[in-house]
Amino acid sequence: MTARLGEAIALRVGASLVSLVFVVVAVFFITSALPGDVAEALLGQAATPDAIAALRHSLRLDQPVLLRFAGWAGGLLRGDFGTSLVSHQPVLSMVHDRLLHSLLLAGITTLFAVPAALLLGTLSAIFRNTVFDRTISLLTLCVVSVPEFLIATLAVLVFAVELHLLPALASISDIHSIGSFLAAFSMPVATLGCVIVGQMARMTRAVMVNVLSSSWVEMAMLKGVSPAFIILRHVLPNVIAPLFNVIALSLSYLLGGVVIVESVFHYPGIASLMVDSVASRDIPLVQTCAIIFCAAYLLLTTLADIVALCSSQERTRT
Amino acid sequence: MSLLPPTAPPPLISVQNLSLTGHRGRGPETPIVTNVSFNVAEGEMLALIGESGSGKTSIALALTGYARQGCRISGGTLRVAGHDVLHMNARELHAFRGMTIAYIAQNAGAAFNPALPLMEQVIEPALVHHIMPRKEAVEQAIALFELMALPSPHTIGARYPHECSGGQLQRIMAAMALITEPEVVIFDEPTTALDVTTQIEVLEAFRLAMRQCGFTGVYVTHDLAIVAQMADRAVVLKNGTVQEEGSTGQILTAPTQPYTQALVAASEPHTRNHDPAPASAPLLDVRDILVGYGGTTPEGRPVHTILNQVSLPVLAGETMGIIGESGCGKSTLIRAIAGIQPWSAGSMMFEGQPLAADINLRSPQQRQHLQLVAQNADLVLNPAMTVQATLRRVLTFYGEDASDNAIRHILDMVRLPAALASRLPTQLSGGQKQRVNLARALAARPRLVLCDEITAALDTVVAAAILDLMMELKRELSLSWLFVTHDLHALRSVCDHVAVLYAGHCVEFSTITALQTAPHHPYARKLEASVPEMRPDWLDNILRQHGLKQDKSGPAPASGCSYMPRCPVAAATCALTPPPVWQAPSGAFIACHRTAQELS
Amino acid sequence: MLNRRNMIKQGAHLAAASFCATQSWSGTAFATASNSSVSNQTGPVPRTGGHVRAASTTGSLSDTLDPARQSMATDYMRGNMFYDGLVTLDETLTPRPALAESLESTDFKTWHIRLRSGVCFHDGAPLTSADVVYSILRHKDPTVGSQVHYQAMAMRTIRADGPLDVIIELDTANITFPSVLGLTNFAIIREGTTQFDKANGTGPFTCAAFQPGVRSLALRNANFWNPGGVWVDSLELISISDDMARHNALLSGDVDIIAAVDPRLVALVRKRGLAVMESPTGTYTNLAIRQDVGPGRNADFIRAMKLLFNREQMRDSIYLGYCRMGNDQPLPPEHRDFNAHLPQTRYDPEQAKFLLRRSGYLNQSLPPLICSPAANGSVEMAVLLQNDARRIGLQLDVRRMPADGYWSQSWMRFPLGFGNVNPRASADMTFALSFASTAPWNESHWRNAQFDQLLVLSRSEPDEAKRRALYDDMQTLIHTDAGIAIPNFITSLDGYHPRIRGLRPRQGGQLMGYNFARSIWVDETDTAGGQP
Amino acid sequence: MMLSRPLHRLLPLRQTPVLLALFWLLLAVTGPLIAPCPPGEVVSSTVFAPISSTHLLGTDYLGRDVLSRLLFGTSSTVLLCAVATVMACSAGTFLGIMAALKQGLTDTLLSRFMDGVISIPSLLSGLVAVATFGSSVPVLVLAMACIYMPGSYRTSRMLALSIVRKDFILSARMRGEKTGYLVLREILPNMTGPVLADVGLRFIYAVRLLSNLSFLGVGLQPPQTDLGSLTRENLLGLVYGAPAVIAPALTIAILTVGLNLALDGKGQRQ
Repeated sequence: MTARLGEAIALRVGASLVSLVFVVVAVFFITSALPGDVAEALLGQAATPDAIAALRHSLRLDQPVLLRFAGWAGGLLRGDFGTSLVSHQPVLSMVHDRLLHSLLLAGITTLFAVPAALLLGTLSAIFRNTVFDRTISLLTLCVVSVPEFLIATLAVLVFAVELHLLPALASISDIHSIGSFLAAFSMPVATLGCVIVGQMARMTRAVMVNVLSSSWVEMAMLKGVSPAFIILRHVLPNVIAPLFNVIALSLSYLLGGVVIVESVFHYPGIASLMVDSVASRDIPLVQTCAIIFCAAYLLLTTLADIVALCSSQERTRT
Repeated sequence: MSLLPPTAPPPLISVQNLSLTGHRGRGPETPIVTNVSFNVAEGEMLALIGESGSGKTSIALALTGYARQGCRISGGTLRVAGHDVLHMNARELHAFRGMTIAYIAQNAGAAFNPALPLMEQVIEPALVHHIMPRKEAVEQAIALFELMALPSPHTIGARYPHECSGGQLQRIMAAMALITEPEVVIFDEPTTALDVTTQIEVLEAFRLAMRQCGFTGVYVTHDLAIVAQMADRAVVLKNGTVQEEGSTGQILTAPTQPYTQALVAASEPHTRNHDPAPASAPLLDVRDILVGYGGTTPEGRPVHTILNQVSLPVLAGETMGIIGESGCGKSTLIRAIAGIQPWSAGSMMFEGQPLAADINLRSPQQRQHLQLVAQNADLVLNPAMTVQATLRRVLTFYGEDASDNAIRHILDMVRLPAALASRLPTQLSGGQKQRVNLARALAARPRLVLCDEITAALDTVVAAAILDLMMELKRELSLSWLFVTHDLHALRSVCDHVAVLYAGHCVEFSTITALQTAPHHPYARKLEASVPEMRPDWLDNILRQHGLKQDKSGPAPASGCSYMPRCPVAAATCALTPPPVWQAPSGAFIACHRTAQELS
Repeated sequence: MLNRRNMIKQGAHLAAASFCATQSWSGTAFATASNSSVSNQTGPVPRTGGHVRAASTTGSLSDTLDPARQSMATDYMRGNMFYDGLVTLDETLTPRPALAESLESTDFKTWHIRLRSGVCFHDGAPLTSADVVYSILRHKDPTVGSQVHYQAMAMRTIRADGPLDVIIELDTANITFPSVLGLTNFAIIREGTTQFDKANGTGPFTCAAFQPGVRSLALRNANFWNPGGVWVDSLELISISDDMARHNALLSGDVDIIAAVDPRLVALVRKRGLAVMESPTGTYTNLAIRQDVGPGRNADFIRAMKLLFNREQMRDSIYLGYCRMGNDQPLPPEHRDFNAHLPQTRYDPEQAKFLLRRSGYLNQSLPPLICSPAANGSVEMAVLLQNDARRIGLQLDVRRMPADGYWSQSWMRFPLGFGNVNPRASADMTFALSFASTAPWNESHWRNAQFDQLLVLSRSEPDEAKRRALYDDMQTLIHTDAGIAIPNFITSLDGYHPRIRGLRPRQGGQLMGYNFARSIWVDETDTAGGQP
Repeated sequence: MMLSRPLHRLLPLRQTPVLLALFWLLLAVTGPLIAPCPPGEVVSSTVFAPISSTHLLGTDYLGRDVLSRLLFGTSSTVLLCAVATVMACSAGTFLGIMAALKQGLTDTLLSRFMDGVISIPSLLSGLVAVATFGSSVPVLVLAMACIYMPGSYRTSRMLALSIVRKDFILSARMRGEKTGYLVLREILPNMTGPVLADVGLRFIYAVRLLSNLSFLGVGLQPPQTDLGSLTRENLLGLVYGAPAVIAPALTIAILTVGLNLALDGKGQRQ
């Protein structure tokens, strides 16, 4: 049984690696196909044809695409992600801090958003088709549909500009205490929370409704088990796998999809690094970022699938 | 309404003018149960008899103060063991449920939490009501497991639900209900989903528990034979109203209401197959089919076999029956014939032509002439397609006339009114769905129809009507049927030939007439004996005959007879060599080491 | 037309005069120039100390500490904190000595530079001529990717002539050469520097932290050579590209200074007790109509397009009045070489329609109008122009391009496209880089021999009045002939907390020509929030 | 009878969602016609003007009429996003069901491919697509469709996996039905509810992506505009509480929330 599980997990991981390879190759050629290159981007308004040609040559951009891909992929296999064409620093060292910042923001958001979403979703499922459920549904939809830059800006206007309660920027360098940490992160986290809680709560509700209508939940009620206890003891172990999937999908958004929150709060995360690197056509950096996003997404969904595999392994009659 | 003698103690359960209402989807509120009243005296077992939709389960649940999502208790009074159930607050209800009243659900496989070990769930009622400490509860549970004659009572609690069989789960659920020593236990069709051979074990366990624990019970069922064994009194329900109430004996032997009479009549076994098929060439000839999974051994056989060299001829115009318990391979056989289950050895001939294993390799004609009617009409009918859309597609696909007239004709064939044509499956009753399911197969103008447990999910009366229909169609269309079932009554009433399947082996093959006379394979005999009868002393007799036995089970020998572990007449040779097939004087073919004399 | 003989004669005459001029430049203006911004100030005396946080607009990965590659406002500001040039440009863009003590030439072709002595880099090494030679020569290396490669290529040789003397020989005479050296990109770095993760300059601040696209932290350089040239202890510079977020940061007090206040928020910022500095600069967003392809080959079409610009409306709706009217030539009204006698081009749709009909383009499909958020205000201009064109029956398609890659991919490549030009160090540079026939960034691909000749003449004309006359003629030529429509000159608006003192407008660009770091000081006594 | 059935199938939505969709489509088509002013016309020297009788929703950051721009913006947002969403969801749903039906290699390859596409942040894909192929309405629609197809694929594959195991699929397969019929006629009608709910969510995402693309300068070409960019370009007006920023944001909310609630309701009824 465990051997079969191991095999299934290995298959799943292998499948994810296939996706990753696909993305690595696709991203390289797509970014190579982008009009313009780093030489033009660097010189900007000051570009003259001979200056561009010389710079291009010095950056080895005049080599054929396949040759460049071979060189880059070879480096990748050795664990070398290359050097930024703009700053001439190793890409990994540039990504390192930004990734940590992003993970921090994503982590804190998760810490608040996941319990909130699970709670909302579960409550909606318990009180399904009641006024409470409809209200939550309406509110979450509203929050999802309003553009996040509006939410973020409104929050800043109210809490930073009018009330002077919180700083308008979430500058990492200004954090020296727990207090300043909370102050700096509260608004970005709240904004991101708004974006993902709605979606997560809706999916949680769907999962919960499904489980709550199962006959063993009814049985537990008929045994005299209180609703809170039913949720905690009976329902939770059964919804871990689907909920993990819900969470995984939301989390992968938290890494790559938060450009706007990063820019509004001046938070140095990896999403803005990626947009920046696209703008400056810093291909090695773009590729590394893409690989990170892709790997994070695949890691999370694979993890979710493995959790599902393990728990379904436990359940299915074999 | 029973009038209690003035000296009688007050009833433990008193239901007065109970009404339940519910929504269907977002539709308007409609009554489910209206004005139901009955009493249950202490120590008494009351049967709630009714078909699906009669509201019997809703009433049973209402006794615990519970109504399902979308339903509510709209009126009446409910008193259970001194509690006014309808006026308890949430806290009181939690203390009441599982403590004063316990519930045993129909499908134990679904009623256990798949993610928790069984012991955790069994002792939960004792723990949440703070009756006893955990250690004591575990001991109590083990004692109950023993009472329920469960195998390895000390360790079975550590298993997860999927690691136990349905019969075991049903008994474990009874243990879970009894652990708090409740005053009232509700049995909601606890054996409906079980094989007859398992059912008898569960019934035995229940009977024993009733004697030992002395609770008051409500037994919900549609099976009159079970009512005869378990209940003292019975209430017959139809469409949420009480039809008749009386002692079990009176209800079963002298029903006064037409509905009850119809129920009793439908439960009586009788033959429907009045025109035995003439001897003819086989329409379908199954030869030595071997189906397995899990890769192949060096000898080229599957590691695990489901069907082991099964041979089966189906004659033109006859009804061939296959019987066996769940897991015996009867559905696999049907699927193999239908071309959706690959086989690793053996062959099939249909209409004189070889039949490919893969449906995609069969000729269109073969596909058309061989139709499958699966067990669950809910799954077979596309919920998004109306009846006529379903039928029209089949007709157009096979190039038949697909006019409204043709559809009306087919519906007429299965005795459905043409008005149903525009309905969706969800708007049909269970019997109607099964008829549409049949119609879908008939629309292809088949020669042979494979029926996989088509009456299993239906109420007795409805199932009887479907069987009648089958026989009428057989006569009208000179169809052949291959009828798979675990219901011996149904088998007897419609089949010309019968094959008894056990663990992938065909242990007996005989004509229906031969089935009435000895000798028989020991398993066939066990099947025969397990079918509940309407006699009230049937269960007692069986109990008296061989006492309460634990599940006899064990690994089947690698070579030799697969029934050996359970066989009451097994001998040493049975474990070593495969049983020979011999023909009994009655004409039946039997695969057993014992001789005809020994088995008679 | 001047003949060759006259030219030589005049040249000889001018050479002597210019020597005097140069002398006077290096002699008289010298003492007060270095801290002119402070000495001219009235009010409280500057004091040392304080931490200031400033937010600029643009910031990206391409942020660099390499002076050669700096191309964005944030880069310039940062460069000016850590580095010095040989020359600096004051509020009227007049060159003033910085690291150079004197800058002399007799023929305006060979320039002799004497360096200030006793100047040290942040790492303690003294400034020598070798550093200057290295700093300037590297701009000629194409692999460096210098923003002033073109200007550097005009320097034939750069060589040391002793430890503190450098001689630069130009290809051709250029009397405005000191202004060229005033460009931020020509900042002096330590000889041999190739890594720019830390800044090692001679500037008023040392670099304590630098993260591209995020922030930099500057600490006051205790050993700065100009004692009156820096006041605040530390200065953090961040870049917030989101407009609303930048304003909010100022309004909430997260930062003390922001660049580029939106005209729509000036009133609000002031209402909140914060200050907005209005700096008239020569920045403009223009429509360039290529004169070598498409409709731009027709002079009537160009004239019509210029007339189609509703300058007043653009002033009021895009800039809310925070701009000055442009007259299709590149010098703003406050420029010392501005030609005030040119008639102002005004919105005249009827005349435009007439010209368009005459040119035959009225009912023809025209190439799209290329604009981009990269060129400040160009999208709005394009939309307004499109609407006005629609009214006279001219169908104009607007094509907005992404900001990234606009300058390399789109600018100057389409028949009708918008550009955005920051103030150049001198009128000469403006003409030479954007309007001469050989100019690399001649947006309209305008070829005018007379203009080229005037440019050459002006470069060796030592007499200021005569040079101005030449410049006037050149502006007239651009105004009438070039395919450039310049509707407005944009007034830079910078917001700051009133406790920040020392900010004064400069023509060189936003935040004192990107050089605010040296002038600001913190007035801790000012808590009232009044106007400085 | 022959006619009424397919028509009913074609319009699986009943009452509210249909009416709502029709309302927005109608607005999308007639909006530009009933707009009081051209979208690029500066009508007032006051920017961010409040609500007044001459300009019902005030003026925007350039002094243009907000109501007119809103009508134009609604039109393009609804049409563009609707087309993109419909394209994404029809392709994604078809492929998803097909993968569930075919299993094996088809499923694996498709799923790996989709997983790869989905893992690239949508804004980046949009940027790259537009940067490579230029900004035009077809490119935008196609890019958005490609970006949201994998999500729809994932959802419908999951939904279809439970349906393909049902016996009615088996019997259709035994009959020898083609894939197209199985996907469109047998499976799809059984998941319209969840699929429609998914369409609603994806519509929200599309509206959002369009506005983000517009802001990054690769969206619709002026004078065309969309609701998201209207909100964004007038964001500064937020400090004045200008209707220029509130009106488009509200319109987005009403549009997307209404549509989703209606589609959800449909899903629950199923």
